[in-house]
Amino acid sequence: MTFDELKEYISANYPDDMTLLDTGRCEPFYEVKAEKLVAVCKRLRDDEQLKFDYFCNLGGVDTGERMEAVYSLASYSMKLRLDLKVILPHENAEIDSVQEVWPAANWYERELWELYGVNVKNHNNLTRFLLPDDWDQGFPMRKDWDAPDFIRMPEL
Amino acid sequence: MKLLKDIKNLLIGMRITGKHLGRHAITIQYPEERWEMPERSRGIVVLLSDKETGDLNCTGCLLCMKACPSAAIFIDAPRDPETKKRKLLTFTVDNALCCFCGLCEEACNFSAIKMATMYEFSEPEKEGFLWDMKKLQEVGLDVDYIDTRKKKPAKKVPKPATDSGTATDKIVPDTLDSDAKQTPPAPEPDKPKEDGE
Amino acid sequence: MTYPLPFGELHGVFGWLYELLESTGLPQPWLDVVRYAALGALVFGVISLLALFLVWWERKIAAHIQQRFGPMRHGWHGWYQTVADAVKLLTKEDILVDTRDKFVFFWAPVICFVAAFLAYVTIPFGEGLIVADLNIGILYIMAITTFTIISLLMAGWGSNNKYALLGGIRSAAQLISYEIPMVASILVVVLFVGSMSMVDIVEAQSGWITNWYVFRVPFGPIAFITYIIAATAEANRTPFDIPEAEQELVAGYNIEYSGMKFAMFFLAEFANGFTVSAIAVTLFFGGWHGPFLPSWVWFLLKTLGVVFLLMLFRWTYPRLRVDQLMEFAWKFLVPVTFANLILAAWMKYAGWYW
Amino acid sequence: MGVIKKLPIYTEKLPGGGLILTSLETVINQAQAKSLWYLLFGTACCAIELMCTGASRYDFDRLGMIFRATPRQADLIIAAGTITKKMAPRLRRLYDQMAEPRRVIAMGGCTIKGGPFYYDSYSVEKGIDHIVPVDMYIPGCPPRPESLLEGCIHLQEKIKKQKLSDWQEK
Amino acid sequence: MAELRTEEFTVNMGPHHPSTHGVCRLILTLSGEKVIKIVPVIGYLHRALEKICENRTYAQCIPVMDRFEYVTAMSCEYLFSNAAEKLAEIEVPERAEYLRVIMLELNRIASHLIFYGVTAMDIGALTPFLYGLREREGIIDLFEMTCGQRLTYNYIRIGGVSKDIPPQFEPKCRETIKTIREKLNDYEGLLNENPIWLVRNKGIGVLPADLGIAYGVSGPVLRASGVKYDIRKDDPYSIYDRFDFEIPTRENGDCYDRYLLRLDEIKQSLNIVEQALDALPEGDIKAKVSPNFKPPAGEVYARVENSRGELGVYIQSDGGKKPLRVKMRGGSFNQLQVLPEIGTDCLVADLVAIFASLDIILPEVDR
Amino acid sequence: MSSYLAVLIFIFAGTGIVLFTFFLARLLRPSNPYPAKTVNYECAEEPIGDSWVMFNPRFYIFALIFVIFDVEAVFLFPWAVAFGQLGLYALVEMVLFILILFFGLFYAWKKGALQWV
Repeated sequence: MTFDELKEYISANYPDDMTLLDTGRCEPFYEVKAEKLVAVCKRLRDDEQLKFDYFCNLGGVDTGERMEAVYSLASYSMKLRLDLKVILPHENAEIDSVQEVWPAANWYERELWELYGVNVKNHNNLTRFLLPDDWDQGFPMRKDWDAPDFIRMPEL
Repeated sequence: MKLLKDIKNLLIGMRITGKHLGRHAITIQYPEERWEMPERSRGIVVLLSDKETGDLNCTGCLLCMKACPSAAIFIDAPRDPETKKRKLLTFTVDNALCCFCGLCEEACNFSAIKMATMYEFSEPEKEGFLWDMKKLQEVGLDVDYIDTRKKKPAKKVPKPATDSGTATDKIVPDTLDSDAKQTPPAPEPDKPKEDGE
Repeated sequence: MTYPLPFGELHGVFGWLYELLESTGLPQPWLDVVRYAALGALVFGVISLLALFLVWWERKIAAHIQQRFGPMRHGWHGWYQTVADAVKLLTKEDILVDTRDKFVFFWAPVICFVAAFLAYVTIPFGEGLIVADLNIGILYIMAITTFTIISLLMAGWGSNNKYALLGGIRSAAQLISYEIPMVASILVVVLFVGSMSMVDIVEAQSGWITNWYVFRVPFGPIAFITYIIAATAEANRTPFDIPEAEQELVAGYNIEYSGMKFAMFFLAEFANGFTVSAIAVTLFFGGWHGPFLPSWVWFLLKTLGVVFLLMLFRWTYPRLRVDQLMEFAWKFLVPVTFANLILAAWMKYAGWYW
Repeated sequence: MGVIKKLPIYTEKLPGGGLILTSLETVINQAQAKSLWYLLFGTACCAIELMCTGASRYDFDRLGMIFRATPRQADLIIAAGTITKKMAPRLRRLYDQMAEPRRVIAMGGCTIKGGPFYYDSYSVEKGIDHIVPVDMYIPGCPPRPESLLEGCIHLQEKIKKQKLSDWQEK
Repeated sequence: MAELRTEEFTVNMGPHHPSTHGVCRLILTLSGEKVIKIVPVIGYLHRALEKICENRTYAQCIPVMDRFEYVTAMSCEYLFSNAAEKLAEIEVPERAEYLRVIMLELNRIASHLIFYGVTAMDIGALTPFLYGLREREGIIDLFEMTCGQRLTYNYIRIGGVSKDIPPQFEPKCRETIKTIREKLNDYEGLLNENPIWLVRNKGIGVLPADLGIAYGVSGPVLRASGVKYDIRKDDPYSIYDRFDFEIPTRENGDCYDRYLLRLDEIKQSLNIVEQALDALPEGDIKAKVSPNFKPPAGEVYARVENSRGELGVYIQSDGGKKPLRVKMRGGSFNQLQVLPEIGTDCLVADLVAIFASLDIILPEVDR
Repeated sequence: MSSYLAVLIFIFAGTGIVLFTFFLARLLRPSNPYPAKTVNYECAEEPIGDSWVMFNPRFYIFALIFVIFDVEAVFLFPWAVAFGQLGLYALVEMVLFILILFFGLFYAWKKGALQWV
């Protein structure tokens, strides 16, 4: 299945759930509403034509105005690639956990919570793991984050 | 039968190690023998001097400073208000920050900075890694290089940033003050860096 | 005098000491006490020198197997490297862990070393070069080296460290398990000699090389192989070095020991390695017998040969897992060695051996 | 306890005490310099170069340096690689648990000052000299094995010069 | 005997432990020597690479990417360059692509040689460790000759590579390939059929294919479980579709299979390097990329197959000279996640073997 | 008994030498204990709990089996020494003895006592 076919298939089968973003130059990026995320993911995984059973990556993005969560998916058997994007508010962002769909998402979601402060609902173990245990300086990957001993690269 | 096979395989292992026992070591005995460094090898950063006049090749264009991914280079070269030419005042490289990527060398259009093949610079004091212009020049005196300046006339100097004179002030690394020196461990139960379990 | 010359061929070198002792006119028991104490000091010197040499040698062998040089910068090919190590260990701080069991923690290295040291009482270094020719010689060595188990267990327990405890318990289980096949292999030789005295065992192998027990086909080689396997385990060397498996238990039972206490474990380990090799030479390779050279030189050469074999094992093989190790001992070595023993007895009875 | 600490005071009173002291000093310094057992401690890139230094071509053992897995028996920490804020207390604990005399080599830019992670990193400790006293710094990212060997030889030279009266102060 | 009471106890394995390959901490609950529960604790090497990348220009990001996965730094450089090229739609010259493939595969071999050595050392054999590193030095020499560094190369750039190979590279490279082929016999002789190695590895730490898939495991670990998934074939990048090579797979998914698979991969990589050397065209080595490289706004997720599985990077650009967001993903992250699943109910010694065979390195996990 | 005197004296001499080296080291070594140093080493972390726990009983079973075999060894040594004079009777006797012991070993084996943990 080429990317064009994939796009056609998705627009035919998931018209309400996924919106194609034109940012993707190579692989398609789709926007998914936060409340529909788990359902869509489940469908994508179980879809006989797609079988997105491989959870590659989950990255949070802080653009300054909003939070994004980007899920990169692939399929072991069908050799497909797909990216989903969930757009969240900048403050008090909340997202559903997809670890029941892919257990691999567990640590990625912990990281999302820890570094960006996006609350992951229904997560079984939302504890610190990358930062020191006594970390109390907020969510360091946010663009507006600062701390006394944080030295920014000088603008040259 | 499996037993015999196992014994055979164990003996094969001993044969291999025994075979190596007779071979000559491949060790380079460092202080006496040295690995011949490849020409491209990236060691410490040095400033190159003109082969004839002995002056520094650097024109203070700040390109290397901008290219450095870890901001290890600090140059103070304010523009002369009359001639509009830059005058190199300080050129400092913090070898503790340098990540030996070679980007400064590539950015330089004047054969002025080079990563020489030298690598033996251990110091008992942390302050020793902040090398000023004099030291950099001194170390770079013997470094051989291909002078590419003659082909590239000086007009190819890219337009320097207008605010470079002021922006440079804040990149002086600020951890080199005296409190960096560590006091010996006191025989008391102080664990300042302890993290709560 | 009535007692045998304790220095054999070396009497010319050390004999004057005895004459000096006797000239003091002490009564006989006291003379013995002083004599054995002096011998003890001498044996300690020999052990220390041997251990220093063996450590250096092992490092060189390991290095050359791995195509490097090993210690090179301290003297000719780093010969005084291990001396420097020893002096350094002497000046290292001795850390006493708060939660340790004081008594056990202190005495473990002492017992470990003394057990290794005592075994040297009956090792025949050469013709007449034996401290005391006990009539139960080999049984005595087996009994004495068992003390090592206690000391390792004490070290593991006394440190109050989980890794050390695991190491201690592993070593206890391993050493006792391999004790049995070792004894059964030794019994084959004892059976043929009809005596447990080390000197008798060596004397029984005098003459031509075929008198060595390792060549008493069919059971001699089997006994030797099972012995060397068990001995490797007894000396805690790879592939049986699980008590101090670096990758699993960090350093095993000696994890909390530093300075001189650690040095004692280290010394005892190499002393034990030498002991098991010396026993192998005594039992299977004709002890000090050999042409041209003095007897003690032959003994040393042969022993170092066996030590070299142990080193080659160490630097070639991976490590077994602890349960596989136990299974190997109980389910393979014990039956094999006992079957070999019965076979040997039958052969001896029937006279069918070469 | 350290009777040796008071040894200079005693020996001064003895005839020829100075000679004894200096010869003892020489022996101890030589032994300590030539037998630096390093702790197997590597966190990042430099650890790979540390491994290479131990391997056949560069051969750490040549200098009499072998690795020990437990800090109790090590004389030297080669802090190979970035020390993060989460790791810093652990490094301190390892250092604390070493038997004196103990020494630290800071290998690579990260341990000297943060190296490439000095700017913009919220989790890197900017120099391990804030955590433990450092005896030798080796620049490089990562330093070549030769640099490390040179640093170790430099440290050995430094140890050979130490005075008995203060060597355990560290 | 089960009715006798046994107390379980908890022990820290790491962050300073010889066999955790860096600074991973496993909190183990043991009963005797049996592992009841594993809790991995990571973050001891979290260096905020992603944050640093956000504040560097694209060219400056590449040295930072080197430190992401230093054992196969070339892959990281390639990955980032590839992603940036995808963003800006840059065409890479033919020769540069060939050089990249040569470097990537050589680096894969170097990484697998480290695996070979370190795994052998974890199971107690010290000599193979030095043999593995000895052959690795040959590859490192090639890298040093080409780009001047031993570990953090900064060689592959956006639009090509930084320097052409020196003339003596090709003969030296062929010689190295020949040496490694020869020495592979030694490696196999030392361990492959060694009965101790077999009992330590066979049937230990079996990772079923479905469990691996659920946890997003990739690379050699997954292929040893029988899933034939290799990004070089299944989502081809660079010019891998031009080479003739096989994706080795194994069925059992135990430690031994993972070990064998990596040796097989070394052989395949040697073939690829040879083919690339034979077909190396003349020409440019770098496309024209301005020093102030500014890709148009957009986002991309690029991935390559490195020696530990899928190495991915997500870049979001807002059109400026610095990326808005760089998110890295390493194969070890998922493989460490699956460790508690396959590592429980074995002995401590097995856990060490499993950890080694998963070939986890911590910078990939912590970043 | 003079030779056994050697063993006794060696015990004292060995202990004495070790204690003497400890004493020598005490003179030479520095000593600077402080709480952070004397805490147990557990991979650079604070130790979790005490290590003196109820250990798995399996470890002790090995010791029990060992005792049986060690007692056997005690019988075997005199038997081996005297075997030359005793002849077939001793051989059969000892084969029976070993078989009985091995029966016990096989029982333990089947019972699973030789399983490590």
